[in-house]
This record gives sequence, C-alpha cells and structure tokens, in this order.
Amino acid sequence: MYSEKVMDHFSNPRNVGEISDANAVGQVGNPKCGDIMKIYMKINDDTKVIEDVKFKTFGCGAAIATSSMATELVKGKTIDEALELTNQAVADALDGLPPIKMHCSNLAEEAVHAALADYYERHGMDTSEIPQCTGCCSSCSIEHEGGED
Amino acid sequence: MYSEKVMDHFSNPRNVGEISDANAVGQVGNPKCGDIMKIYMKINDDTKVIEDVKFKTFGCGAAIATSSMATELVKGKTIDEALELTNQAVADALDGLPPIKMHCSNLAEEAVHAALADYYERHGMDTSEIPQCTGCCSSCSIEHEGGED
Amino acid sequence: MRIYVDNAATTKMNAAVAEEMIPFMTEFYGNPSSIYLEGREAKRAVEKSREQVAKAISAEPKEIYFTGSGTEADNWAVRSAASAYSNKGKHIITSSVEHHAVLHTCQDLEKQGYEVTYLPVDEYGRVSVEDLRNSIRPDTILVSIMFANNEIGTIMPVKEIGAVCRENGVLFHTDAVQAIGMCEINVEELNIDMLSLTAHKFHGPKGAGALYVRQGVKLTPFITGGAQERGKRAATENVPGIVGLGKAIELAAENIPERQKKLSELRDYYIEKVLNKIPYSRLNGHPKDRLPGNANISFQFIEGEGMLLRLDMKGISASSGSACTSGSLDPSHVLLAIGLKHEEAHGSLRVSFDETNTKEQVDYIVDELADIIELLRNMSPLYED
Amino acid sequence: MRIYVDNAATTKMNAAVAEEMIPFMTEFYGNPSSIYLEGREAKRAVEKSREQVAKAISAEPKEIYFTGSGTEADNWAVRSAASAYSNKGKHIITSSVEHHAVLHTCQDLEKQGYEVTYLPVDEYGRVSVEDLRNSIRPDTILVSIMFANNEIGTIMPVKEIGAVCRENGVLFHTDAVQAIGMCEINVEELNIDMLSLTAHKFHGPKGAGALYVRQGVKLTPFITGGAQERGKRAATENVPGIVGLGKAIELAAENIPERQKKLSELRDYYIEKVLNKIPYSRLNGHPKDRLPGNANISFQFIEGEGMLLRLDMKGISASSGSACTSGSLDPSHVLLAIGLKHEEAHGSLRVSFDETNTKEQVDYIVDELADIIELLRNMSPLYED
Ligand SMILES: Cc1ncc(COP(=O)(O)O)c(C=O)c1O
Ligand SMILES: Cc1ncc(COP(=O)(O)O)c(C=O)c1O
Ligand code: FES
Ligand code: FES
Repeated sequence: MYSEKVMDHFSNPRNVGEISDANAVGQVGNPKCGDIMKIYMKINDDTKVIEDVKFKTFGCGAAIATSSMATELVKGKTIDEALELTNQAVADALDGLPPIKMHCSNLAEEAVHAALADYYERHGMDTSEIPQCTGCCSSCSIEHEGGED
Repeated sequence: MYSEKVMDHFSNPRNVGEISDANAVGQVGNPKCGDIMKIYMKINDDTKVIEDVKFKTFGCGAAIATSSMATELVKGKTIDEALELTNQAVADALDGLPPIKMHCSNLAEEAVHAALADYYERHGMDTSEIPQCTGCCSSCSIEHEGGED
Repeated sequence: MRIYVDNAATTKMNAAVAEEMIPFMTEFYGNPSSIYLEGREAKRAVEKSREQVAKAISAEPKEIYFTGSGTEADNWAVRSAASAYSNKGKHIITSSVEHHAVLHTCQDLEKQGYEVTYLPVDEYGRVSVEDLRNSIRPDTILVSIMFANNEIGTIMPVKEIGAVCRENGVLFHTDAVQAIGMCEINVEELNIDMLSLTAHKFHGPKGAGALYVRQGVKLTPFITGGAQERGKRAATENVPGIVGLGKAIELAAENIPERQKKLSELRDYYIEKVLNKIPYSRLNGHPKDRLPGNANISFQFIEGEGMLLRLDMKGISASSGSACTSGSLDPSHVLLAIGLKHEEAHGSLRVSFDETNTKEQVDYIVDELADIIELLRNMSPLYED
Repeated sequence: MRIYVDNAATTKMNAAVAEEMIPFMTEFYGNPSSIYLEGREAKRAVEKSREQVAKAISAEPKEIYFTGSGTEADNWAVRSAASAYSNKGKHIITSSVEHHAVLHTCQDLEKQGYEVTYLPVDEYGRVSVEDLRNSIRPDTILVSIMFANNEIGTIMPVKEIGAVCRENGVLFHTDAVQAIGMCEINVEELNIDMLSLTAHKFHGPKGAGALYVRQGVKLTPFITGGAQERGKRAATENVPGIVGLGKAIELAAENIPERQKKLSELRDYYIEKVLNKIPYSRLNGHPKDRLPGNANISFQFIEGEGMLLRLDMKGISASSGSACTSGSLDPSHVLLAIGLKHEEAHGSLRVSFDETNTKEQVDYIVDELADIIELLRNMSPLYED
C-alpha cells in the first residue's frame, strides 16, 4: 500500500533523534490518536536557516516516513521557507500516501509549525501567523478503509 | 431426490389409460395446483373386487409414480380394502417420497376415494363414509424446499 | 455425454477462471485487510477484480461493491435505497416479473410501511415506459426493473426506463444478473444508478456477486461489521471468488456481439424446430428482444417436472416454469404475468444455451422432447386426441 | 521463507479441502435447485456438508444454514432474533468485546428502537455471569456473547452463560468464529441456541459461513429471494464453498485435544520468551482460558503498524491492535475494554499459531521482535531510556 519512497523513509528514517541544544522544539499529536511527533531544530538566529533538525515519532509507518521526509525538506531552509511546507508537499515528496494515511502527513506539517512557534515565542515574536496544531489532527475522524478479522 | 421405486413407476407407469366401460370414475386435483388425476375402475358388482383400474395424470413425477403405485395397490382388492388405502401406504410402497412431495400421494388416495364414491353414487349408496377430496389437496400450502435461479 | 442447456440457472466455470482462482485458494491466502505481504497480495487481487468489473459496465472501480451473490446485491440495492431515501418518500416501483430476490424484498418492505407499485407487463413480459412514467410520484424513491428476465428472456427497455427515472430524479436499480455477457451494458448511457450481477451466471464462481452504485448515490450497509468495502459491506472478502468474478466478467464482456450472434442463431433454430414439430406449443417472451441464449416454450396439457425428468433420463439438463421444481406450488409468477393460464404455465420448458452448445445437440433435444411430450400427453387427463 | 502467525485473521486452506472443492468448481457445476443430474450432485454435496457441520458441533443437519461469511451469520442471528421476538421485548444483551459483526449490528438495532446492554469485561476480557444474570429483564430477547475473543483469545464462560439464558428463557447466540477447531463445542451441553462460524478461520475457504439455529427457535430470513436453505436464506448456493466448509470443519473437529496441546505449548513458549526478553511488555487476555494459538502482548511506547511493517520486512506476518491497521483511528475496542490506555493499546501484537508453526519460528520471531521494539522505542518520544 505504501510507495517505495515511503517504505524507504520508514525503514531508514533520516534525522531520528534529539538535539540537546535545540532552540526550537515542537510536539504535536496525542497518544489517544496513536500519533505523536516531537521535532527539534537548531536555527541560526542570524540567517534564520534551520541548520539541524531531528525528530522522534510515535506513530504508524506513514507517520514515521512523513516525519523523516519533513525533516529532510526543512533542513537548510529558512524559517519562512519552512513555514510554507504543506502536508501535500510532504506526501508528494514521498510519491504519495494512501488516502487513509493522508492525515499522517498533517502531523509532520503541524510539528514543524509547532517548533517554529516555539522559536517565535522564545524570541518574543508574534506566533499568530503560524497555524496551530489542535492537539489531534483534524482528520482523525475520517473514514478508513480496510476491515477487521 | 426420488427413490429408485419412484423413478421406476414414473418411467414405466403401470395402468395408464382409460377404461371405456368403467363403472367407477373419479377425478381430483386442479390445474391451478398443477395436479389432476383421473382414475377409472371396473368393479365386480357381486364380489366388490376392483378387477381393473387405469389412470391418467397431469402432474409431477411423484404424482405420476403415486398414481401408478396406487392403481397397483388397489387392483384386485375389494372396495373395503381399497378404502383403507392411505397416502402413507402409497408412499411407503414407493420407498418413500421427498417431504415436499408427500402431498402428491394425497392425490392418489383422493382419486381412489373419488372413484369409489362415484361407484357408491351410481348404486345409490351412502357416500358420507368416504372422505371427500376438497378439489385441491390440503397440503397445497406447505412450504417447499429448493430455490430459484 | 450430457447436454447442458440450463445456463440461465448456472454455468460451468470457465477453465481460465478456475485457473486464476485456484492460486488464491492454495497459495495466496492472506486477508486483504492485513498489511503484510500476504494481505497486500490479496488486496491487490481484489482491486484488480474491481477494475475488471467496473470496466465491463463502464463504471469506476470505486463504484463497485462485492457481495456474496446476486440476491445479496438485489437485497442491498433495494433495502439501501429504501432506508437512505426514506426522508424523501416511501414509494418504490418495480415490475411483476422481477426475480424473487427483488420481489420478496419489496414485499418485506411493504410490511415495514413502504408502498410498492408492481408494474404489469405486456404479453411479451415488458413493462410500458408510459406506465412507469405515470406511476412515478413525488414520494417515489426507487425504480427497480430487471435488465432481462431469467425465465422468458425478455429484455426490458432499460435505456428508456433510465431516462424516465433521470428526468424525474428517481433512483434506477436494475437486476442485470442475466444480462452480463449477453447485452452491452454502459451504466452511463443507460442512466443506471445501481446494478446487480452474479458471477456464476457468466461462467464464473458461485458465491460471488457485485453491486454497482453510482457515485453520489447514498448507500447504507446491509451486512454490518468490519470496515471492508469502504465500510459498506462487512466480512472477510471472498478473495478467490472475487478474483474469479473479475476474470469471468472480463471474458464475458470481451465478445458480446459474436456471442449474441452465435447464441441467437442457435436459439432461433431451436424455437422454429420445436414450434414446427410439436403441436399446442407457444413461445413465451419477446420474439426478438430476448436474451440470445433463452428459449421458453409452453406445451399444453402437460406438467413440467415429468418432462424435465424424462429429458434428464435422456441426458438433457433444462428447466421449467413448473411449480413442482421451483420450490413453490404456484407456477411461475412470470408466466402468469404474461397471461398464461395456470395449467399452461405448468408445462413450459426453458432452454438456455451457452457457446458450447451445438445444432446437433438441438436436433437431439427436439427429437427427444417431441417423444416425451407425446408420451406425457397420452398420460394426461387434459389432452383429448 | 515467510512465517505466517496471523491465523486468527485467516488461515491457509488445507490441501485436502481444496481437493474436495475443485471438482465442484470445474466439473460438478449444477445448481442445487435443479432436478437433473448436475443439480442432484450439487444438492447432495451441499447436504453432505450440512451433515459435517452439524456433526462438528453436535447439532442436527436441519439446524444448519449456510451463509456467505461469519459476519453474515452474526448479522442474521442478531437481526432475526430481534425481529422474530420483538413482541416479547426489545432488549438485547451482548458484551463490550464482541466482534464488530455483532457490535455494529447491535448499534444498528439501537437506532431502530432496541435497547442493548453491553456487558463490561474483567481485566482478562471475560464477562461476569453474575452481571449477565442481573442484566436479564422480562423484555430481554437475546444474549449474544462470543465463544472466544479474536484479539486477545479469551474464552468466555459459555456453559454458564448458556445455563443462565436457559433458566431465564432467553435465546443465547454465540459467535464461535474463533473457537471452531480450538474448543470442543456441543451445542446441547452448552445450551447454545444459535452459533456463527466461518470456514476461512479453520483452513477452509473464504466466503463460506454457517449459522446453527436450534430447532424451534424462530428464524426470519435476512437475505430474501429464492427458497434456498428451506426458504430461510436466498441465493444460489456457493457449492464449492459449502463443500470446502464441510471438509474443513470435519478436519478441524477431528483432533481438537491434540491441537490444543500442541498450539498451547507453542503459545506459552512464545509468551514466556517475549515477556522475559522484552521489557515493558504485558500479556493481554486470560493467562489460561485462552485460545490455544493466541498470544496478544502489548509493548509500551510504540505504535503497532511500524512493528508490523518491520516484522513483515523480516518475513513475519502478524497482527496488531493498532488503529492504523484495522481501518479505524481508534485503537482496539477490546484492548480498551480490558483497561489498557490508548497508547498501550496502540502498541500490541497478536500472534496466532496454527499446527505448521514451530519453536524455531518462535525463536526467530522473538529475536527479530526484540530488535524491532528496541529500534522503535529509540525513535519514540514517549520512551525515556
Ligand atoms: C470473532 C469473529 N467474529 C466474526 C468474524 C467475521 O468473520 P468473516 O470475516 O468471515 O465474516 C471474525 C473474523 O473476521 C471473528 O474473528
Ligand atoms: C434475474 C436474476 N436475479 C437474481 C438472481 C439471483 O442470483 P443468485 O442466485 O446468484 O443470488 C438470479 C439467479 O439466480 C436471476 O436470474
Ligand atoms: S499515525 Fe496513525 S494512521 Fe498514521
Ligand atoms: S403434483 Fe405438483 S408437486 Fe407433485
């Protein structure tokens, strides 16, 4: 059901881990939904470039793969560029996700936003322009395919 | 579904035909139900022995086989003996009928009764002791097995 | 050697169909809901079949739902429309010659407070499009009219029916169980909103059917449980059955014009021969607008089961409109609907050909049939010769 | 080489079963409702299977009705009882750990005005017989409690439940889908009035199930149409499926004690090894009263799908209580019902053995599993090492 890219990023996720001296940390998701993503960034205060990024994810294969891909996509980007990251872009970069897994890519988008909001806050900046995670991706209620034994 | 005996009497029905000088004729059934049996008897007025018997039947395989068997069973019997003929006896003599076809054996029993009632009437005798056919066997409404394409 | 001419009842599975199915019985046994290899293989096979079914009727794969039978598809279509649209109304229109899968379901709904109009048919078994138009009311929620009749083979004016339904904004379901592989079916052109089919009628497996549901039509689940079939039809998928259905419908849809030509020639040859040779016989159903393989002929003064049994003894497998064989004492509701008397309805023979049948077989059938009917008539109290 | 340990999801068809079925696909294709040779052969095969099914659960053949799945059997049982006994009342008792085939059907009935009590379960997943007794009311018409749970393997106190139902004159249906071939089932001794089963769970074909209905229990048709199954379940019979079901249940019922011994040894070996080797793991379900082949273990801090995918990459096919794989975002209702927290429920693994699995396979599974869980935990924001 997953593309090869998804399986690659799931099997060999890039940027797993923590950054001890991160200056932007975001966590989204909710164990109830089965997805939590925590993202650490090291942002250059002058250039606003995201110089390093790491993640930890509790979630399904798609959640792990989108975490990995999202970190790859924002690494080396400026904050403004990173804010433009959409879940669709993450999914596209993975050659697509099964429809029922599209919401998993929200998780990555929202985690990036959360980390950047954290950075803004630490710097006393206005976070209102950053879309906020609701704690559980809105798509939690979508109907899913697949049966039960 | 039919026993070998049924198939034998269906394939080679005994006593098919008419008796031109019959002195007892009975017809039961109803084309609506899909079964009609007409029975002709030549009864010896002295001995009351049924010396000859013939039938014509419009009906299913079981109807034809029970007609054949019933005529065999009453041939050479006295009227009183013939009156004791039951549908169960006919069915037993055929090594049984499928449950859904048991009602077909009623037809034969009732035809015999009808012929004997005709004989009684011709002789001005009381027919009330002979169970009368209702025109359509009571079992017409039983539930049947088997499907539809 | 037996001669099987009861292809309207069921068909022999095509060897190519069995060949595709058997690996899914013996080797690829995964549950399509499972995410590991075996499950993904099974899932892929199910989705391939969905594409095959969709293609055969010019639908989209996501408009196809697998069922366990044509009967289930009919039940589902009618019951779902009834419940999903009950806020609009509770009136359903069907015909008096539908299969019991539709008729008995409608009768069931009548007990639940729905009102059903059973359109009459003409002497050939066709509903009148005018009748249909006049029967549609503001509270009509469903028209369910079969594509072609299983007993007498008459093909309904489906396109006109679809158009009337569309004009009036009423859902149109058609039981196309007998029509697959026999008639070209394009659900778009024909304005069909729901369509039932079953694999064993076109050389596929028994136990595998499908319901087409046009996108946008509300569908409530009939069998509830797991989330299979996008949450609409619960139960572990019958993967081999579904695989067989897909292959069978692909083959059935491939060469419809040739099949039509071949079967209708054989059918017409048979009909002419029988009507010429056997007195007091009449063709039931439409002379032209009928399923290419179907011939239904009534023989007066005899009852069908005896005829079938004797044909069987001669190696011929056919069917009758006789009550005695269909599980009910009443003769075929279809034959009565086209105006036959009870005793006529009892004595009819349905012969339904497939591509393996030959003229030689027809010759043999007609010869034997003539003898058998003669013999049974001589045994019948209704026949005076 | 793959290691398949998801036999609770579906099983590989037994070669002997396929061997009995295939002739009914390729050679004996008659419709059982037909009276000629081909039909009689098919009919005989269906009736033989009915005897095999009846024998396996100590019932009478006439008490067995074939369906297209276990789900259909569950739907039928619950819906038939609801409608046939609605004059007595509209209260149904079931458990919170039933399969969705029962649960969603009960929820459907709630919308139609029925009242349903969902009995809670203890930490092992068992209902309390006392609870049941206290829940029965004068208007209770059905108790539907599964024989054994498909996720955690817990076996319900069926005999006691049956006795309480009998005492109170309430119908008792049990979903025995997981129990066939694993538990001795005698519907008489256990006071079972209705029982559902499905062939693909015991090395039979997909698409073939059955419902046992004790003689005297009122049964209304669920799928309406033709008069098959004594007028109770319409549709042309899935003859090969039915034949396969019969053979499979015969084999499944043959050597239950040996199978129980063999599988429970393997299961206990696996459970002990996992709990010893992998920290933060716990067994779900009853330690003793569980299906011989079922082991369900939760691993904290991880989510199940990733575990399944990595197991799959190592050639191992197993299942999880994870939401992500079951088609719903909510984690297993069964794991929640026995008291797991959401995040615990997400990270559980169900392994279900059949007789072809070995200790060597278990050793391999546990080694790989330990590595995978270590790896996923190191990736998890919930795990602090
Ligand atoms: C306990 C239980 N009940 C019912 C079912 C439904 O069976 P089927 O999928 O064959 O309809 C299953 C398995 O799928 C099950 O495990
Ligand atoms: C017109 C028609 N509809 C529905 C059905 C039911 O199909 P099935 O028996 O596969 O359920 C049949 C044949 O049985 C049929 O001929
Ligand atoms: S994280 Fe649960 S479905 Fe993707
Ligand atoms: S005469 Fe009609 S069923 Fe026997």
